[in-house]
This record gives sequence, C-alpha cells and structure tokens, in this order.
Amino acid sequence: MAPRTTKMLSVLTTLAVCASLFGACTVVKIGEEEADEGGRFSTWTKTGTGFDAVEYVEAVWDEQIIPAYEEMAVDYETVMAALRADRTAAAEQYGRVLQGGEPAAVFKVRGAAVVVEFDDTSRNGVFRIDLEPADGEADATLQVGPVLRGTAIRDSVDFIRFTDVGNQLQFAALASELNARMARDSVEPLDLSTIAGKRISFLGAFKLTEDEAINDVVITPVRIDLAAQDQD
Amino acid sequence: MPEDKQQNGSRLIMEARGITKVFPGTTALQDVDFKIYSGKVNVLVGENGAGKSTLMKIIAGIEQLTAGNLYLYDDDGEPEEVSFGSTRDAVKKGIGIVHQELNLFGDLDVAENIFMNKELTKYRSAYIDHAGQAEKATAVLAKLGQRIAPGTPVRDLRLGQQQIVEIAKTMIEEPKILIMDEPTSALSIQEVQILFRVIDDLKRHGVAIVYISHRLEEVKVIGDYITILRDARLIHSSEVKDVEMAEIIEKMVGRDPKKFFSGQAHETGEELLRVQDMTLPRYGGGYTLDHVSFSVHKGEVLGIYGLMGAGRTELLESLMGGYEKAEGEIWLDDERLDQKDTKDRISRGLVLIPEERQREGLFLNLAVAENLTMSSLSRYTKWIHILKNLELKHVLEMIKAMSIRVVAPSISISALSGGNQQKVVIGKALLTKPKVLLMDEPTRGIDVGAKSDVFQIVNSMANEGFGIVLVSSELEEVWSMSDRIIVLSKGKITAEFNRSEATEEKIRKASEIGHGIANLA
Amino acid sequence: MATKTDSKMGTGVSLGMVLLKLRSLIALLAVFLVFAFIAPNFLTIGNLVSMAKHSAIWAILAMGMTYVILGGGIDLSVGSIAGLAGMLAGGLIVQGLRLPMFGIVIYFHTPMIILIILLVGVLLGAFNGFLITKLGVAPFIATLGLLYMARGFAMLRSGGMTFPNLVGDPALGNTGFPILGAGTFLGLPLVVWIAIVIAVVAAYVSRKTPMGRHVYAVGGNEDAALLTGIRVNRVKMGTYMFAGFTAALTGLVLASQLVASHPATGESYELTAIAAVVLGGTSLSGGRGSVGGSIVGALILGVLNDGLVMVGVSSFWQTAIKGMVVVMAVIIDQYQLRKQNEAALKQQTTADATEAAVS
Amino acid sequence: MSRKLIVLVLVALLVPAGFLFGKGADEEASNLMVIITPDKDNTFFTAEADAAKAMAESLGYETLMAVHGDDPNEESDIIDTAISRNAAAIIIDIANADASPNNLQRATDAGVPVFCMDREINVAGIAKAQLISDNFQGATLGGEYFVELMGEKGNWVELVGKESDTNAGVRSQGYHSIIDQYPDMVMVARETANWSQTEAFSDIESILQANPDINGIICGNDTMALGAQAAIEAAGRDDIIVMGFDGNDNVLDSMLQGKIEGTVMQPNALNAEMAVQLADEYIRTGSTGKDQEKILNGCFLITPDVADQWRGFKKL
Repeated sequence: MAPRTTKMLSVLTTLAVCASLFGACTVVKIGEEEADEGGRFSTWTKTGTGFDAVEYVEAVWDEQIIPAYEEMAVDYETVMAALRADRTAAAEQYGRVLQGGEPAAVFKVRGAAVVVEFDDTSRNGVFRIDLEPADGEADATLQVGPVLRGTAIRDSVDFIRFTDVGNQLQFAALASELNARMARDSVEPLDLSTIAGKRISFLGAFKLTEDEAINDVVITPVRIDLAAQDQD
Repeated sequence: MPEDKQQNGSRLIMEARGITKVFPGTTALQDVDFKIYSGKVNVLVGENGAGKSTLMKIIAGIEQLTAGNLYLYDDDGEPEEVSFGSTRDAVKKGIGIVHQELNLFGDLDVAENIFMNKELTKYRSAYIDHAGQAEKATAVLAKLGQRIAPGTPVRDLRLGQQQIVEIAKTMIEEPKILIMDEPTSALSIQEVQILFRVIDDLKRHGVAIVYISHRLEEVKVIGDYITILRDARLIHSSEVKDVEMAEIIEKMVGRDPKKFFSGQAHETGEELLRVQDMTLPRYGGGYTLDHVSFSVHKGEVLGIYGLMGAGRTELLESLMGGYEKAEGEIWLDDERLDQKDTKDRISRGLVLIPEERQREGLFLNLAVAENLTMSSLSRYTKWIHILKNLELKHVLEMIKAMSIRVVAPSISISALSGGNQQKVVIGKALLTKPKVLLMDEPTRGIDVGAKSDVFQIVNSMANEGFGIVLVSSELEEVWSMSDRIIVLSKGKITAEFNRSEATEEKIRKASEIGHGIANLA
Repeated sequence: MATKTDSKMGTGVSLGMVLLKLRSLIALLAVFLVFAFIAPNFLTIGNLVSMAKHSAIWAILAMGMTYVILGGGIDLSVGSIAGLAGMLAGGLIVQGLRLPMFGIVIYFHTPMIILIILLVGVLLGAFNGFLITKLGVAPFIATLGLLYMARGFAMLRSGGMTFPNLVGDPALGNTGFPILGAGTFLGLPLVVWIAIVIAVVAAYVSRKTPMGRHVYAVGGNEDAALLTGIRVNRVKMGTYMFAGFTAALTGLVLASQLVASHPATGESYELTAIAAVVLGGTSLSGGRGSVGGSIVGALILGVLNDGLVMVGVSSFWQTAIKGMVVVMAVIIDQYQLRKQNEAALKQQTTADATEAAVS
Repeated sequence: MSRKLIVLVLVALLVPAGFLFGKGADEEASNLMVIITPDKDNTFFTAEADAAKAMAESLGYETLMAVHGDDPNEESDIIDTAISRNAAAIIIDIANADASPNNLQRATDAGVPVFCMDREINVAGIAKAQLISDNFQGATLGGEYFVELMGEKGNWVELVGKESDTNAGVRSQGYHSIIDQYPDMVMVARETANWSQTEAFSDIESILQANPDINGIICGNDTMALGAQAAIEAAGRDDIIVMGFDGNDNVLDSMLQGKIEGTVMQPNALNAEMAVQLADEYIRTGSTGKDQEKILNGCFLITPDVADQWRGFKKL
C-alpha cells in the first residue's frame, strides 16, 4: 500500500474515532449529576439505605422513645435490688436482653434524687445523685457530658433494629444522636454551676453485661427534670 | 622412540595416545595420537569439526576423554600418566590455554581480568593487592609488547588488545605448555608480529606451544611440528619443513584444493554504487571515516584492505545506515539514499554480510530457513501473511545454490558448522535481491574448504552482475579476489589499485600510511 | 545409530523428543486427570466452564507477556496496568469525565469506555516501550517503575476506595458493563471467547507474519536484527503495547466480573503471567517459545488453582505447589533444550559424515 | 507430522479420559460447608476459620477451607469453585464490602446459601445471615479506654489499617468519634500501616524521630500494635501508651508483661460458630430462625487485669 494512502486512512480513522467519541457519550452539566463526594474510605461507609440519624431521632424521640420510657421505666432501686438478688431473673423481668454476642441486658429506669455533686474532672461529666429518700450519700451516677458514652438509649427499645438501619456506622451514629438529643433537651437548660443540692427526677437507661459490677453502673438519662420547687 | 624424546635440542614433554572422544551421537576424536615438544611450536590444523578444539579441550582438562591416555614427561624423560578432571588439574600441571573466543569481563579492568580467580592477596586473602597486581600485569603486558594501562576497563580496548590480555592471563601462570586456539584471528599485522615475537621468546624459555590456526601461511612461518586432523582422525604428523603447503591443504580437506584462491577477473559493467565524501566523526575529535569516496560497478569485486581500526567495518555499517552521525552522499543505481535506515537501504538493494557472524548475522534461536528469509520476508508476504510454501521454495533453492550442508531447513542454525553458518548469512543477504553486496571478513574463522566455497560464491555472484565490496584483513584474499582494491588507513583512502597493478608490498605500504609502523618491527 | 532418522523428511525425531516437546500439554493432562480423580464434581460442566473462565484471564495476560518475553524483554507492570484500567473504567462509569473548565461531566457509553481503557493500556505499554527503546532504560527497571506508578495512580483515582456497583445508569446510557465479565455466548463465558480470539490472532501473528518472525529475531539477537533491516525499536514498542493492551483488557474483565473496581486489582498478576509463560516453555532470555505454550501454561495454573481449592489443600501448600511446578517446568525446559540441541547436532553431523563419505 | 498427531491425540484424550476415570457429579444434596476467610498468616482469621471448621464438623458437615487474601477476584474464583463443588453452604469473611456482593449474589443465584461472618455487606437479601463484629462499638470502647489512660490529654498517633479495607475506616471513625470530643487530645500523626507489623514498626520509628513527645499510639489492629510497641522499645521509651484491636494472643501476652496497655477483643470465634449454626439451621429447616439478617455482636475491652482470661479469641 502506498504510504500516502496509509496516512490518509489513519487520519480518517482518527477523525472517525473522535467523532464517535462525541456521539457515544452523555454530557451532563456539573452540579446536575448526583453528588459524589469521594470519602476517604470505601463508599460502603456512605451508601446503603440512605438512613439519616438526625431525621430519624427527630421523628421518634417525642413520639415513641419518651412514651416508651414513661410507660415502662421501673424504679431504679427496685431494679438494683432485683439485680443483686438474681441477675438473670432481674434481666428477664425488668430488662431487655440483647440478641447475640455477649450476654447483656438494658434496663429502663426512673427515679428522683438530690444532686450531690457535678463531677466534671473528666469530660465524661457525671452527676452523683442521692436517691430519695435522701441520706446525703451519693448512691447512683448519671452521665451528663459533654462526652456521653455508650449505646444504652438505642439498645433499650425494641423498635430500633440494626437490620433496618443499614450498617454499623449508621447504627452507631444513631446511638450518638440519641445521646445528643437528650443532652440538648435535658442537660443544656440546666445551670450546672448551681446544680449541686438540687432535686431532680429522671428517666434513663443502663446496660449491664455479665461481668460488670452492679454498683459501677452509669445511667444514661433520657430526660432530667428539676423538681418544681428548685426551678428558678 | 628415543629420538622422539630428544630431538633438535627439545624434548617430548607431553603425549596423547589413542585419544577417543565420543559425544552423544557423534565421535569427535577417533584414536588420535599427538606429541608436544618443549621449546617448539606444535601446530594442529584441520577443517572445522575435524576435532582440533576437542583435542585441545581434553589436554586442557575442559573435556574428559572417552578412551586413551595422557602422559607428561619429566626432565628425565620418564612418562607419568595423568588425567585431568578439570582445568584446575591441568593448570597445576603447567598447561595453559588461550581460547579462540574471548573470555573477558568487559567491565573489569585489565589487571583484574589477568588475575581473575588467582588474585594476589594480602592479609590472609582478606584484601586484593591491587598495586601488586597492576605491577605484575604491566610487566607481563610489556613482555607482550603492549603498553596498556592495567587499570583500563577491558571494554575500552580494541579487539586485538583484548586478545593480548587473554594471552597475558595465561602467561601469568608461567605454563610449560601453552595452547593457543586461533590467537591471530582478531589481530592486526603489527599485533600478529608482536605475538610471534612473544612465541619466539617463550620457545627460548622452553615452553611448548600448541598452535591452532586456519592461516596456513602462519603455520609455515612459525610452526615446528605439524599435526593434521580430518574427520576425527589423525591424518599426518611430521616436522613442518618436511611438508608442502599444497600437501597440507590436501590432507586437511581430503580433496584437491585446486582453486583455493580462485582469483579471476570479472567483466564489469556500468556504475552501481557511488559513495561521495563519507564522513564519520570520532568521539573526541577527528574522523573515523575521513571523506571516503569510491564507486562499485556491475560485476565488480571491490576489495577494501586496511589494518584494524582503519575504519573498514565502520564504512560498511555507515553505508547500511547504521550510524546516525555518518554523513555523505550514497548513490545506488542513480538513486540517492537519504534515509539512515537499514531496512530502507536493504529494500533499495544494499546488503551487508557482517563481520561477527554469530553476534551480528545469525539468530541462533531460529531454524536455518527462518534465518535465511529474515531479511527478505516481505517477498513472501501477502498482506500480513507469510506464504510458507513460497518461502520454503526460496529457502530450498538458496540451500542448493549455496551448497549449504543441512539435513533440513527446519533444523536449528546452531547445529551447523561455522562455514555453513556463514553460507546461511550470505544466503540471507542474497535473498533480499541486492544490487550491491557488502562483505565484511566473509571468511573469518571458517575452514579452508568453506573458504573456497565462499570465494566461489563471490566469483559467481560477480559474474551474475552483482557489485561486491569485499573487506578483509587477509591480504592474499583481497589481493586475489578483487578486481580493484582500495586501501584504508586511519579512515582515509590511501591508495587504489587495479588488479593488474596491485602487489602485496604496495598494498601493505598503503595500509600503514599514518601508522608509524616502522618502529614496531 | 540407535535411533532411527527419517532423513527424507528431515524431521525424524524420537518419540521421547516429541513427548518432551509436548511436556506442558502432558503436564496439563496429568494435572487434569489427577484432579478428576481426587476432586469431587471436578468434571461437571459448570466447573469446567468456571475453570476455563479463570484460566482465560491468565491466558490473556500471558499472551501479552509472551510477546514481550519473546522479544527479549520483560513487563512487570501488567498487573498494575490492569488495576489502573479497572479503576479508570470504574471512575468513568460512576463519576464520568469531569471537565470543570467547560462545566460539564461526560458520561461515555460502555463500548466507548472499553475502547478508551484499551487505548490507555496501549499507551501505557507505549510508555514502557519509549523508556526502553528511546531512553535505554532496562526493561526490568522501566516496567518496575510503571508497576509502582500505575498502582499509585490506581489508588489515587479513588483515594484507595472501591467503585461499587458498576451497572451504570440507563439515563446516562452507560449500562451493560457487567456483560463483559458475566455474559455468555454459546454457553461459554464471553471472557473465554475473548481469550480465544486473542489467542488465534496472537498465534497467527507470531507464526505466520513477518511481525511475529521479527519478534523472535529481536529476542534472539538484537544486533543481528538491526543489521538484518528489522526495525528493532518498533518491534519492541509493539510488544509492550500489546502487553499493555492485554493488561487493560484483563483489568476491564476483572472489574466487570466483580461489577466493582478496587485499586488492588491485579496485584502480583505480572508474576502469574510470567509463570504461565515460563510453564509454556518460553525462554526468559527471549527468542524461544510460543503463544500456544503460554496458553497451556495458563490452563495448568488455572486448573491447579481451582483444583487445589476444590480438594481443600491448605493455602500455604497451594502457593508452594505452584512454585514447585514452575521450577520443575524450567528444569525440564532446560533438559529439553539440551536434548534438542544434541539431537540437531547429531542429525547434522550424521548427515555431514554421510555426505563426506559419498563425495 | 507425528508431533501434530500426538497433540491431537492428547487433546482428544483429555476430556473423555477425565470423564471416564473421574468422579461424576454429586447429584444428591451435598454435606459440604465451604469456609472462606481472608488470610492464614493472621491468628485472628485462623481462629475464626478454626472455630467455624470445628463447629461445622461437630454438626456433621464436611468442610472445605479456602482463603481469598483480601482479593475479591480470588474470592470470585473460590466461590465459583464452591458452586462447582455443589456446596451446601458458604461461610465467608468477605474480601471487600463493595466488590464482594456480586460474588455472593452468584452463589445465591446458584442456590448455595451464603452466611457472612465478621465483615458485613451493605446489600440486604444476598446473605441468609450476617454475623457482624461491631467494630465501631469496639473502637469506641478502645477509644474511651485510651482517653482514660491518657488522662484526657496529650499527643497521640493513630495507625490505620489498609485504606481499602472497610474495617480500617470503621475502626478509625470509632476512635475519632470518642477521642475528638476531648480538645486536649492532640493527634500529631496518622499513618497507614496496612495492617502490617513491619510497616507499623518503621512508621513509628520515623514518627518518634519527628515527634519525640508523643504519649500514646492507638492502632487499627493488634499486629500494628506489636510493631509500634517494638519501635517504642527499640527507641528506649516506656512512657507511651499503646492500644491494639482484635485481641490476639501475642498482644495479650504483651499486656501481661505491661508492654501494651489495652486491646479490644472481637467476638470472631463466636461469630464463626453462630454463622455455622445458623447455616445448619437453614439447611435443615429452610430458615435461620432469626428475624434479622444482620446480627451485631459486640466487642469487649481487654485491660491487663483480664488479659489472662482470654486465649485464641475465646474466653477461657
């Protein structure tokens, strides 16, 4: 084949390929395509069921969670007494036994108490409370933050199920949001500097695993109310 | 027998009796006797494949014999039977060998090569004594008439110098028997002269030289005893002076060597190739080719003679477009060749038969047929498909035309002897349907029989109207084969002769212009 | 002479020699039979098809590698190129080609994406070829460089994450990518057909065209090739471009099979490809070997891989066994080469002797 | 010519000979569980594989063990093989959360039920059950303990696992969800050490050069913790707190010697056993008996006090 023909052919081929390049594609304006912000890790961490923890908590907090506690929470002292007598029986009677993994149960409790002290040496700040009838000695702990630990609120109700939520990150985000919602509703309005000595009532949850000492439990509150006479 | 052992002031130092060496499927040596005398040059000749190299390898401990005995004689002439399991055993008994192929490490320097595996050491072998090695290397090289700095990397030396280093490597062992396998094939005339002087010197010191060569003229010059092998058998053994050249050739080849150098004039026609002002700059100034101009006619054999480094090979490779920096006009059949591209030059009708056959001409991994057609594949190709039958037809024709001795075209090229391999290289070139054939040392390292075949081919090609450029460092070859001879020296054309006016002296003189060769003699 | 020689045909060789030459095929047969005996369900159609599918990927990669090795080179970058190809394809499907200066995103249709990626593979091969032929970098070094570069870019493309669910979007017209890996034609996976097509072309080119002959010549003796008028650099460039092409194709197939592309795709595949080539009797020093051999080599590795898993051999042993097989293959290869040379020499010397006797 | 003939004969022999001599396909329901884990040179996965195998054999199943080396393509090949073997169930610790679902889908489509353990896939309905280690919860446990040991302040370094691995990301986010709430905790370096002991060693060596005043290192797994610990020891330091994750025996020993301060135990043996039990349940009854596909198993914080109560990822 003459070199000239070959050259012509290759030029034509290139043109044809270029032309088909424009034909065989779809052009979309930037901003109209689905946003895809490259995460640091696998897309797995953000795809999934499209679950939004904030939205979900907003929807269930007042409608389902608080009512559930108001309805089912048991007096803290009663639960503790039952636990000291027989952990398994107490878990069956008052707690929600968790499926899978380590034997554990979550208890929904209520109580009224005097705040003995607000201990903020750790950022996981706690109220040491003296339950009614008051004897001046702290006999329970209520975590109030700013750092809040654990998933007790999330795990305390039947209607929040892992499978519905998607993956463990979203499930964890849900737990954090539940804790944060409590802090916004119940801890932020309090004047922590003057809280010591005031009377409160609370709804809350705690999780107890097989090995944990019963006396070490920290209650994650769901709601804290100042007693009427102590309100400013 | 007694006179054998004490002859002309020398004595029998080693003897091989009834040596037989069988390789799988082939017998390389059959009941061969060989005597080596001290202080003499013991020449061993024979065609390729006659068994010379095998015999030498057995004596040097590289190969082990199948049957037969080796004896070394002590000063009193008492024989001692020896057997060598390895080269080390042979070296211990004072036997050294200089191989035909260079066994050097290009990146190591001269001294390191000379003392390879026998390094001078200090502190209980903890440290190589470089200074001591350099000193001794300089001494041994001086003895060989070479002023090569011991620290020079071998890669930077000319081929001839490398050969000298190879010899120096053996000399350092101070051998009693020194085997030289074609030591002059890469050497220039001066270097050959130096080597001969060295050999004379060694002889005076009582060293026995075993000398293998294709150059029968050398044999006559330096040889004392001659042994001729043919087809694995001993044919002849005598003193050199008792045998004529023609006789030697006949015994080697086993047939009448009537037209060995079949010099004949050819009818020449119009100009085929014209080269004008070919220049090739040299690294660091000057020219490797200095405005070389010449022409070749139809049916003409143009001989180019020159010493090592005259620029012969560079000239041919520049013609083939092998050097990017080469400048000059090349006209072939009134067409100017512009592209510096070997493929283009070949398609226009120039073709080169390179100097180093195995390194530059052959594909040892491929079959004879594939080697033959490698340059001319486009002739048997339709679109992109090779027409195997057409290819085979041409291959068979060429095998016949070149009388290549091969069982089948599909056999590996590596199984062929040197001469037949060379014919394949030539055949490959001819299959490109060239107009001008550039032949660089076409007879180098092939035996007498094959040589005469090659010359016949050259003649018949000239008669067919090819233009032939024949480069050779063997004066007789150039002289007897060429219609016209140009002489190159230091990149310049220093003389041009017609067949009728050329003589050996004139050619040699022209080749030494600019060389200051006088002080070497 | 103990062995008969068919001097007329000139190809008379002992049965032993032929068997030796066909050693990889025999090895394949042996491996196949052994697993047929000891692995349950080995001979079901499903398993044969799935083994063919797995081997096909090795075979595709090995064919590109065969050309490079025949031409006297080596390509260590194919695994990384496969990885990069997969990531680029994944990116084009999921994110399209963003052109912020024009304010648009281009989503190519799937056949176009495949073409682009194959072209990228060829260009990466050409980059290797450029380094090796023009800049004189040793093949081992040049391709080692690209091994790291391509893998790095594959990671960078997504910041280390995986492009999931490469099914495309009908609205963008880029659906259909999974067909490449999962599609079948006449009961055989598409991948197998692709491998067959490439094998036919590669074998044809290597045996029946000047191009193929030139590859052998360059691998056998580069200096001679130059003086013979072969455009050595072009030939080498071609082999690396073909290797790049097969690597990109492998990357596409792997991504398509998973319907996802992850940046570690093809890690150490270059070594498997080299192993397949060596198993098939191709000499690493170049100039000797065949495409067919490499395919058999890939099949041996494929059958071995799946068979060992089926039998439940410990993964440590699997690795060790594969290594032993490769080493064994090279030992036999060397033995065969020696025998073959001896046989050729013997034939030739016998013929020479006969002729000498006649004349 | 003879060569071509022999090639033909060999090829012609290949398939029929196999069919003739080989074992035919198992038509009846198989009794084989294929157990696929990521790696065999990591005790964590060995324990997982061993636990699954032991449970399966105790339930009367044959087992076939395979590893995919975190390579989804290798995983794909193994699953094809498992399908070919006509497995009764596949128990798998997947290679890649994004790339594996398609592989598992193929098995499900071929009628082989799949049960995931340890790592989870995001797509519901492919696996019959997923027994998942709650890595996030584990990481928060580890993070809380780390903060406590550090006294809620100081300079710390994070060693992250292979970036392409989901769990590396999950654990890292778990750590940060806790530690980032403490403003006095300052992260001075964050390096990827690819789960590797040697990479962790060299990373920490260079970090110690640049930042001698670090107080704590928290690692995405135990092998990296061991590497970090070795680097600290090599630098002659003993004032740096090291936390791991997984609970492998070497780390537990190091904790008993006071070299590593804590780790988080993954319930992977438990996951593996439960996965096999559910598979068995499914094979026998056609249902796992659980109302959820995903079952989250929590991790345990291991402090030096309790380090001697665990071995082989199980409580003694």
